[in-house]
Amino acid sequence: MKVLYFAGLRTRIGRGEEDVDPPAEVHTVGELMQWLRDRGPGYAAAFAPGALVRAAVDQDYVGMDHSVSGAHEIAFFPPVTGGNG
Amino acid sequence: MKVLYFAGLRTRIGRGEEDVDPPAEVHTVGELMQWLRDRGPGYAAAFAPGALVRAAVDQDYVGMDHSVSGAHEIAFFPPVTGGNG
Amino acid sequence: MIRVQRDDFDVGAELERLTAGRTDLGGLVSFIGLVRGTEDGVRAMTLEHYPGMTERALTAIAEDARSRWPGIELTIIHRFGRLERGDRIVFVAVAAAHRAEAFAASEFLVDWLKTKAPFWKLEERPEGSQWVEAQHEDEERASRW
Amino acid sequence: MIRVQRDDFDVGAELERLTAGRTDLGGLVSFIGLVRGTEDGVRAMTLEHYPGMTERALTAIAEDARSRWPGIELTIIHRFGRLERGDRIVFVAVAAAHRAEAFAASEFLVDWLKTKAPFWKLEERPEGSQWVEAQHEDEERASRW
Repeated sequence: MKVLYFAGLRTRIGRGEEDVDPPAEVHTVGELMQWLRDRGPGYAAAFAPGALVRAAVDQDYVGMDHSVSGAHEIAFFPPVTGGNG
Repeated sequence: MKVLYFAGLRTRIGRGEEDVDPPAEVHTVGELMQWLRDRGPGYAAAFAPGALVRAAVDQDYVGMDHSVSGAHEIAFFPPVTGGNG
Repeated sequence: MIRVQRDDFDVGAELERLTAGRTDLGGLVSFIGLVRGTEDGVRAMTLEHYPGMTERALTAIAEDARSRWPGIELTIIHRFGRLERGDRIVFVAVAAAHRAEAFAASEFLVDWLKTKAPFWKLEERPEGSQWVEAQHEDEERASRW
Repeated sequence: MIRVQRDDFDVGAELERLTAGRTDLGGLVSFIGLVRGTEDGVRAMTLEHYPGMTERALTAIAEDARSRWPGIELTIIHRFGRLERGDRIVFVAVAAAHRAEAFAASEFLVDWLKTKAPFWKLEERPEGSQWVEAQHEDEERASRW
């Protein structure tokens, strides 16, 4: 399962992309996030309780209860700050 | 007193500008318009009752009860249709 | 900047000019009005205006916009004379610190131009030239402000 | 047309392209977002994005706009990479038969870009680089639609 990190999450975790193999009880995006949180201090900071984290599964925005089953890529990032003005 | 006509009013009256010398009882823009109406068929058509006529005194929009006393130029024209889209 | 002119204008250059020397502007909104071809065969028109009053009226509305949205930069260019289908008629651009002001001020100016700038359109139709009548809808949009 | 690119763009040429071949368009509204200099010394920023998802998301919102305002033409260009104060970041242009649609559709797209396009700003500040946090106000503006 490919996981991508952007912006502040990428900075904290120290990488933009990795392949992970979560256990079978990880069914949702929220459960994946909780499981990732235990991989190290950078992850713990990126996914700290209260951190504003958004997710996309296969390049579509999803909620935390969305399934990760069969997903090609799952991305985590802060609320977007594009555009301008 | 200089009077200007624009757009459809100019077309109907057949001129864009003229000097007129209305009698002393013409005090307002509306009275001037009524007086002009009798100058010929083109004027009568331009200032027909119910025609949408707007006016400006010395290049400021005014209502029909505005005074013409001391005015340098008085303009009559239809509602504007500038801009686009 | 206010201009009333017969000639066309360079939109890119006008937009560059609008923000030149300012670094506090984050949003730039522009409106271009074009001669629209209609189903009943209008291919060109002539825009008549009231020289002198036009510049005076445009300057007044620019000042009104600057007092409603302080700190904005704005440009209004309105053409007159004969224009063909697809030609630019009018250009309104507003630069502001934030986009909401830039959108609001440019809509305000465009609505105002439609109802208050002393211009009149004479359309060239297959059956002859015809003066365009004002749209009630435009008065309604302008009365929002 | 949707483009996500590192390079700057030619606003005049993009606007010409938008209306080329159409004679039924009367109003053309464009928005340009610029890197705004702030009082606390930001002189440059780097825009990160999510390649692939960005194009996908922009294409989806363009289709949404076309279904809400049928017949419009639109262009969205969003830059990424390092940008300095005064540089163009984003360009949105909508051409429509009437100005009200062009204004509404362009505001819709700009509001949407601020809250949904997967871009993130890293500002260069005197004390070091810092990720910009999202503004609650932008979410509110986008929820209008």
